[in-house]
Amino acid sequence: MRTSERIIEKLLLICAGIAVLGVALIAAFIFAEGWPVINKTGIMNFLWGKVWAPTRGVYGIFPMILGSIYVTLGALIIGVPIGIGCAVYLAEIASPKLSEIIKPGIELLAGIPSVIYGLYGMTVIVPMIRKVFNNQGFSILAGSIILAIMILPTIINISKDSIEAVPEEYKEGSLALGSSHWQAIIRVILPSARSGILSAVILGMGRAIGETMAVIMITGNSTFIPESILSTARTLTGNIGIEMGYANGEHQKALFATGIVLFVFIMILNLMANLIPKKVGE
Amino acid sequence: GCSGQPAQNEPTPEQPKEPEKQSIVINGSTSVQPLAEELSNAFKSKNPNATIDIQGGGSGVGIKSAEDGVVDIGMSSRDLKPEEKSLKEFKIAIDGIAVIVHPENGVKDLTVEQLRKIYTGQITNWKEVGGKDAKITVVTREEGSGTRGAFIELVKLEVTEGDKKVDKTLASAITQGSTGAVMITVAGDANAIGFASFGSAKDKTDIKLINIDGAECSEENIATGTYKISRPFLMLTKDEPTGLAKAFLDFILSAEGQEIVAENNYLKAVK
Amino acid sequence: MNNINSSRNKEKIAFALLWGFSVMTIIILVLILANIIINGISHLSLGFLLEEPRKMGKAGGIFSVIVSTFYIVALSTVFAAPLGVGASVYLTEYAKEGIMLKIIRFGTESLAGIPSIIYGLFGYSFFVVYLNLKYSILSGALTLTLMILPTIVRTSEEAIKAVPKSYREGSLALGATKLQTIRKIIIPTAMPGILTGLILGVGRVIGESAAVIYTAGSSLGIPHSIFRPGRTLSVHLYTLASEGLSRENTYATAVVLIILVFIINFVANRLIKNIFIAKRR
Amino acid sequence: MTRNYFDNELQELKLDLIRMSSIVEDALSNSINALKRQDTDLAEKVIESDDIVDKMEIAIEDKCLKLIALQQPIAKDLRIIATALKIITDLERIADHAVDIAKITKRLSKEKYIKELIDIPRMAYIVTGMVKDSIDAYVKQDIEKAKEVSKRDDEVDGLHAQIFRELLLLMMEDPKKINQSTYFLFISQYIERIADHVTNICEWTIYGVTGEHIDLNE
Amino acid sequence: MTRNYFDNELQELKLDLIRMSSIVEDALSNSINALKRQDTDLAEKVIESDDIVDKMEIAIEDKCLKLIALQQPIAKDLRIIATALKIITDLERIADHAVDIAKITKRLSKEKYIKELIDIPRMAYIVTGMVKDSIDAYVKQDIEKAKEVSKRDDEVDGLHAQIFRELLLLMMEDPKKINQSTYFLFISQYIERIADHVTNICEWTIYGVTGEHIDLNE
Amino acid sequence: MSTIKIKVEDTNLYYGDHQALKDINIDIYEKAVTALIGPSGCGKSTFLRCLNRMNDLIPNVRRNGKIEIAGTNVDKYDVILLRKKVGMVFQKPNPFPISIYENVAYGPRIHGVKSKAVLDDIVEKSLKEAALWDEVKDRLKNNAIGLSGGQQQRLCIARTMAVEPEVLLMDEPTSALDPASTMKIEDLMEDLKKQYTVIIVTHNMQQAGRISDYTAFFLNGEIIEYDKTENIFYKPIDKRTEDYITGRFG
Amino acid sequence: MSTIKIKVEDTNLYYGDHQALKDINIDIYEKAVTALIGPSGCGKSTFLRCLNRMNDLIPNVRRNGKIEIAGTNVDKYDVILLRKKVGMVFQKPNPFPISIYENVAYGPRIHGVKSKAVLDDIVEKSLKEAALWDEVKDRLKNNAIGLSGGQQQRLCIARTMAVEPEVLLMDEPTSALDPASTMKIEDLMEDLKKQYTVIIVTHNMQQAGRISDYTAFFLNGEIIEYDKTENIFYKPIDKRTEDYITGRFG
Ligand SMILES: Nc1ncnc2c1ncn2[C@@H]1O[C@H](COP(=O)(O)OP(=O)(O)OP(=O)(O)O)[C@@H](O)[C@H]1O
Ligand SMILES: Nc1ncnc2c1ncn2[C@@H]1O[C@H](COP(=O)(O)OP(=O)(O)OP(=O)(O)O)[C@@H](O)[C@H]1O
Ligand SMILES: [Mg+2]
Ligand SMILES: [Mg+2]
Ligand SMILES: O=P([O-])([O-])[O-]
Repeated sequence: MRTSERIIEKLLLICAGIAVLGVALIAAFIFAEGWPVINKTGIMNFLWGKVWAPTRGVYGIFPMILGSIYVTLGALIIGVPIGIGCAVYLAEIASPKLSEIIKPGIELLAGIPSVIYGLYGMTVIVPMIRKVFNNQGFSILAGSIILAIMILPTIINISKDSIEAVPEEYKEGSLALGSSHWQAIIRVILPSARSGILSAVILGMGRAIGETMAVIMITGNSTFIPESILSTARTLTGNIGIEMGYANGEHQKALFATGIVLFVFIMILNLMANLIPKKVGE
Repeated sequence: GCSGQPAQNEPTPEQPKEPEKQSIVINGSTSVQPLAEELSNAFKSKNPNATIDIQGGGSGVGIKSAEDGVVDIGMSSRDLKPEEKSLKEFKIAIDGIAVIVHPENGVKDLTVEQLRKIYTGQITNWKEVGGKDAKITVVTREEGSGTRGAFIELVKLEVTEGDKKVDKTLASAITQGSTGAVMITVAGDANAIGFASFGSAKDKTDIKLINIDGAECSEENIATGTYKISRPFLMLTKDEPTGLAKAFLDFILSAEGQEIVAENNYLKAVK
Repeated sequence: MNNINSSRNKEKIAFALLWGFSVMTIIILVLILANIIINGISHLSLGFLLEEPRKMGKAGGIFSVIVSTFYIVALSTVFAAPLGVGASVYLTEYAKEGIMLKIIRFGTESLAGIPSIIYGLFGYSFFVVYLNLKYSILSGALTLTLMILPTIVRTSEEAIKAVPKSYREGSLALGATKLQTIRKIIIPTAMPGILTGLILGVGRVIGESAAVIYTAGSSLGIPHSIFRPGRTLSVHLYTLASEGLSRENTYATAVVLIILVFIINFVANRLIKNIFIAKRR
Repeated sequence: MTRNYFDNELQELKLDLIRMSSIVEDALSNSINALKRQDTDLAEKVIESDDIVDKMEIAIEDKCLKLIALQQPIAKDLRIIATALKIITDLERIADHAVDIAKITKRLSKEKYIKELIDIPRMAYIVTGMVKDSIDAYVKQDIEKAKEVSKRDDEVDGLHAQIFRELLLLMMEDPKKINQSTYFLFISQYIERIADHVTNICEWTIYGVTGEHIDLNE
Repeated sequence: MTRNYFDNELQELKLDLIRMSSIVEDALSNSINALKRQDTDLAEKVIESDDIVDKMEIAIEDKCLKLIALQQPIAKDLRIIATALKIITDLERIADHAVDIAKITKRLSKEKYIKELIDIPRMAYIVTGMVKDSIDAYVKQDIEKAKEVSKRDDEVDGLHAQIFRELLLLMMEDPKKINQSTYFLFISQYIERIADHVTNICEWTIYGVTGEHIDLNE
Repeated sequence: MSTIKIKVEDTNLYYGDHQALKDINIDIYEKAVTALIGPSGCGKSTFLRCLNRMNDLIPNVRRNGKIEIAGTNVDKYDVILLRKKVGMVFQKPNPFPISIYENVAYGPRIHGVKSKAVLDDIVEKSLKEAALWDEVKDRLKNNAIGLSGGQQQRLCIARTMAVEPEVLLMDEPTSALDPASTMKIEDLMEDLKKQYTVIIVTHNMQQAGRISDYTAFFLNGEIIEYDKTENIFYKPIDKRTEDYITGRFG
Repeated sequence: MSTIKIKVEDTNLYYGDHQALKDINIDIYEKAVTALIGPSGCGKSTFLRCLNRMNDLIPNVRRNGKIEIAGTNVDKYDVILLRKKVGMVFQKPNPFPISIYENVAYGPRIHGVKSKAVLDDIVEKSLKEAALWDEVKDRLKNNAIGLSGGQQQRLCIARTMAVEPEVLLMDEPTSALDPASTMKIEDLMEDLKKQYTVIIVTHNMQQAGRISDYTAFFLNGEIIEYDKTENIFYKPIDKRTEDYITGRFG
């Protein structure tokens, strides 16, 4: 190989390396900043501690962990069936024309900045819940609804792609054996698209857990262990987002420590997504 | 206040290299920030060459940054603690902390004691304080906020337990990241109670200001101390201000500057 | 034939349900857009776009915010595009299967999954504090560069991978060098896909607030250099919304954001279509 | 290619050849027997059987060509079929010669033979065996046997020469015997020709197996 | 399929057949001329040319089979090749008969002929024309011509019968003429057989074009 | 071999404005292999898909004329029943990405067979019919995707057998396979025709020659010639048929 | 036809531990078509890719022995020069998604031809050689993807011609094409061999028979038999060759 080609290859390697470097740096800085607080508090106290009072040095993020889990689960429970249903409808049932109309809509849904979802949640969803349940409105439910909407495009698009990636032959094969279309969907198409749908759900979950601004605007951010889906709650991201502006010193480090937990959460999800087999079959 | 940026250190933009400093950076309390913006706009219209960057950060940040000298001026929305007293402090305004409820809320008066009980969860229903039978929605600011700091101090939500001061605020209280968010929350919830900078809250029609211990929340009562929950807005410098910083501070404290303070519903610090 | 009838009935019910879900999704979209646009469109004017904000954005327009947004978008694209495309070329064309490739791939995939707030934390502690770039357009752009890198790498990688192996072999078999092949065949063929990736990246930059607010700051002035802080549209919208400063300006800003997203989607779609048109012709 | 099917077809083809050759053999020995016994009925039968042989030739030929058209055989498969195509031509000629003999038989049926027929039947007997064995060699793809069979042609040629001389003498002795003698002369020549056809069959068989043309006459 | 190539090969094959047939025609007319003129050299030439014909037969056969193996023709393409395969067998037989005639010529070269040869050359002349025309019909795939050619066989048969009777008479008249007469008898029969082969060629030609077997003898 | 299983009369088919089948008339015989040949786009697949009404899936398809299978008009059948009766094997082997067993059991299951024992029997019988049993009997639980192309195609045939069809449609079933697998499938077809009516589309002239009893030559949506295969391949009547099969076409 | 263009001696090739070519010895003749046949995986493509060193692209490939093209060892060539000299056409037509003109001009351009006039000439000449000129001369600016499969393959041949190779390697060049296009390519090959040394891999026995002058039969990485095509197809010597070509294999 010629020298110029070699040099360029090395340059390209550096480009590629930056991604790794990025992750390493992110991990390093978040850990460097946050670890001392966890260390000082004790990892168990930090994770299971039920009181968050940073101004007097009490850092327990259990409520936020629960908050994240509740809000995310809620979003999945609402978003996954709708998302997958919509994906199935678009990929299998809708006429190409209809599909062609709906598709950009879903892309738009994906492109809308999270702040706008937050705005909408704050001005529409929260008051609605307040009215219906006669409570404060800010709640896990509100967060879940908005997050469900936010992860819909992720779930719809990836599921739809993986359903569409199921070879047409499977469907024809099933129909040719005398199955109904719905039988073909349930028994052949969805199982074949299973791994894609699963990664759609996991990616949606990642998006839900990671969302910050919209959540801050609608869940109420209280630092207690939520009692029901109508309770207010603070998520891990919310905890960082809402206090980062005012924190300093150890308080700020405690927020980085929250970041560590979030980071680990996300990494576990990433690993899970990676473990899902990519191809139909094996 | 604006949600603003994290505190610590000196997020100071690079200084132009001219000898006469035409640019200063201010950060700190987000409650003071809107007022500071107004003042700086007025100042800049008179001194077109001047650049003033105003960042949020919170009172704590303002105090620390000023101490570290990484900003030209720090802002605080609460009194300095004794250990912070080394700073040059300029009281530019006085702000009440208005306790706010939904306009339809029947309750008009609360005592500091009732307020304390509400915020610690001892009183949970409006009927206990003379209102209708409804659960109280408590709204507070986040930990670290100067407004919250002043409020818990004034309402005595802070109790000393052993050698520590413990903030007894209800953990289930809705926590909002800014004055505006608190107001929006209260405006939207008939059963909510919250607190916010008087200057920001005064003109709002979708919230109602509560009398504390019988005193109406007004400039007058705040000025006289009849209304008990108030705090100063401070501008802080490490050393004697010079150059543009001095010019700006002078402008603020001038009659013209103080007029702007008043226009913005804060009490003039300099009569 | 009971069997057939019952499966027919099940089918009908199921399809109705799925139809309902799809309609619901679209209704949601329409509701959100309608809510934002109805509330905001009347306050949108040329003046709003060209005036500087006053009173913390309570009054005035969003000119400085648009300028800051433009800076951040331009800068992060300028950083991320060569990096991302370069990385994807390396990954697809040079990297050999092995631990190295696995690590890099894990790196990009992880980057893609990390929530923006973590980028915010990192950007703050690394660019703002550690590299002492302070709150600045530059800090924000660098942080966002990292954040959109995986999007660009992935889409470019897909686009490059979609270039049939046969093109490479065809070119090499004619005696072209690897670099010639990449430059003359692979990149041009993958270009629409790469551009789509870039545009999606731009979309993310425009929509992002959590990562920007802690790195580029929220100063409302027009940034006169990339070393000065600035406030992007998203951050501005977040501030306006959560402060409840001005309902009108909040919604008007939201409409501007949505229109931007609209345009970006449109352009990306056109590019995607072009890929197919080129293939079909 | 559906080998099973094709292999079956090849087998079938060989059976057809055996069937055809056995009819030809019968025709040949019947023609000689008819000649010996002056049995016109038998001679008639031989003449009639020619029709069957002709039909069989066409049928086998069709089968071969259709096999080629449909199965597109190559290498040995093709050679086996090509060989069959050639062999049936020879078999058909042999049958024709049997008919020729039968026709002469009918013509001479009313006459008393000028001599007892000994050498001609002997020659015919040898040749009939050759026909059978040559087909056997083909079916078994047995080169050695094919070579052995073709060697017997020498004996036939010898007998033919002897008969020729004898008959010439007879004719010269007694002009009355000329008519019959010429016929016997023809018959002897027919049988000799049949042996030549058998040699051809043997050559084809060897060609089918090896792909080499060899001349077994030398 | 590379039609151009294949079509060229088919053309080539036809040319080969024409070449072979012209050699065969020459052999045939030479053999008769040699007979007439008692020209042993010419007869020798005819005998030698058989070798060429045999080789040509094998060569064409090989070409046909290789064409089948390599090009895998079907339908008419295949029939044309199959027909060629059959026709060369007939041509080769015709050449053999020419050799037979030449051999007799050599044997009789020292004798004075018992009669002037008129009918035999006439018959041979007709048959030579038939050979040429039959191949022409094949090459042109001309069914009508093939049918016409095969009709001339009747004339040949008639001549043969006439010659047969004449010679029998001759022999009976004079036993010394027996020897020569038998030979002339054989020659006449050979020529008659050649005409039969020509009829076969015509039948094949028709088969090649139509795919139908017809019997032109009836 | 002479019972007529499928009777197609005066059938025309249009994709929108484009007429893909023109006045098709053909009788297809029971227990025989009928090959459909013709240049690309001549309508072979379209014709095949008329027989089990797979064309119903395509919008804007119009068909007229009469198609009878076993004496009943296809349009009179419930389409699910029709497709059960008229099995189809596709060009690319398309086993479902589930176990071998489940692939074969799929059809019976959707048609309501629940009993494990019955299913076991069907699976074994079908796999045997498709000459695959011996190769897979020890790994019925393995995913079908793991099979080789040829095995997959035989699995698809077995899957079709499992619903006990009477007619078997095959659209270029070996075009995606290597020669050895092709041979196996062709051998299998010899057996299948003992029980089923088999219709196969093929581009491979040799294949049509080797395996079919009847051959129909399609051109531009018309049937140009339909006859016993040997006749088509040795003595076609129509010049176009001859040109096509000898490669002189186009 | 009897000049030796390519001489391969004692060549072995390993993919890691797997030996894909075993002791290959073969002389390939100039201006003739040599066909490589053999079952899947026997090493045909591997052998072909040795000749223009496309195997260099694959990691862990080891090769020994000597391969000479036009008298020079391939390892002594600059690989770029070698590939210029030894053109390759692939199984699936792979025109670049640029204009027809640019496709053909690509090779000359990368080898430094800049003049528009020269390029025009090369393009025209190459397209003519590939028997495509008449079909495309009016739409040289159109994207090559718009051509039919057969045209695309001829374009690829033209593209290869444009760099003036001496040897043309074709790895199953018609397996992705319909019969009519295949015919065109086969006809073209008749012409090409007048100028070039052509080596073609094919799975299609008939094709090998039809178009090649020499045939090499590969099995498990070895050359079992190499001879004139007519001999291989009519009188193969090795039983395995015969079994393979008659379909008795495996
Ligand atoms: N879904 C469709 N919509 C419109 N036209 C179609 C459709 N399917 C096929 N056609 C057209 O109908 C004609 C017949 O197509 P069909 O698929 O039956 O051909 P085929 O003979 O099977 O060809 P091939 O050998 O390429 O598979 C073609 O002209 C084709 O373009
Ligand atoms: N890149 C590779 N790495 C490892 N093994 C390989 C590689 N390429 C081919 N092989 C192996 O080398 C052997 C020969 O492969 P090759 O592709 O040359 O076969 P082929 O004869 O061209 O087969 P086909 O007809 O399927 O194209 C096979 O066993 C194959 O699995
Ligand atoms: Mg088709
Ligand atoms: Mg290969
Ligand atoms: O922003 P604060 O004034 O609450 O510190």
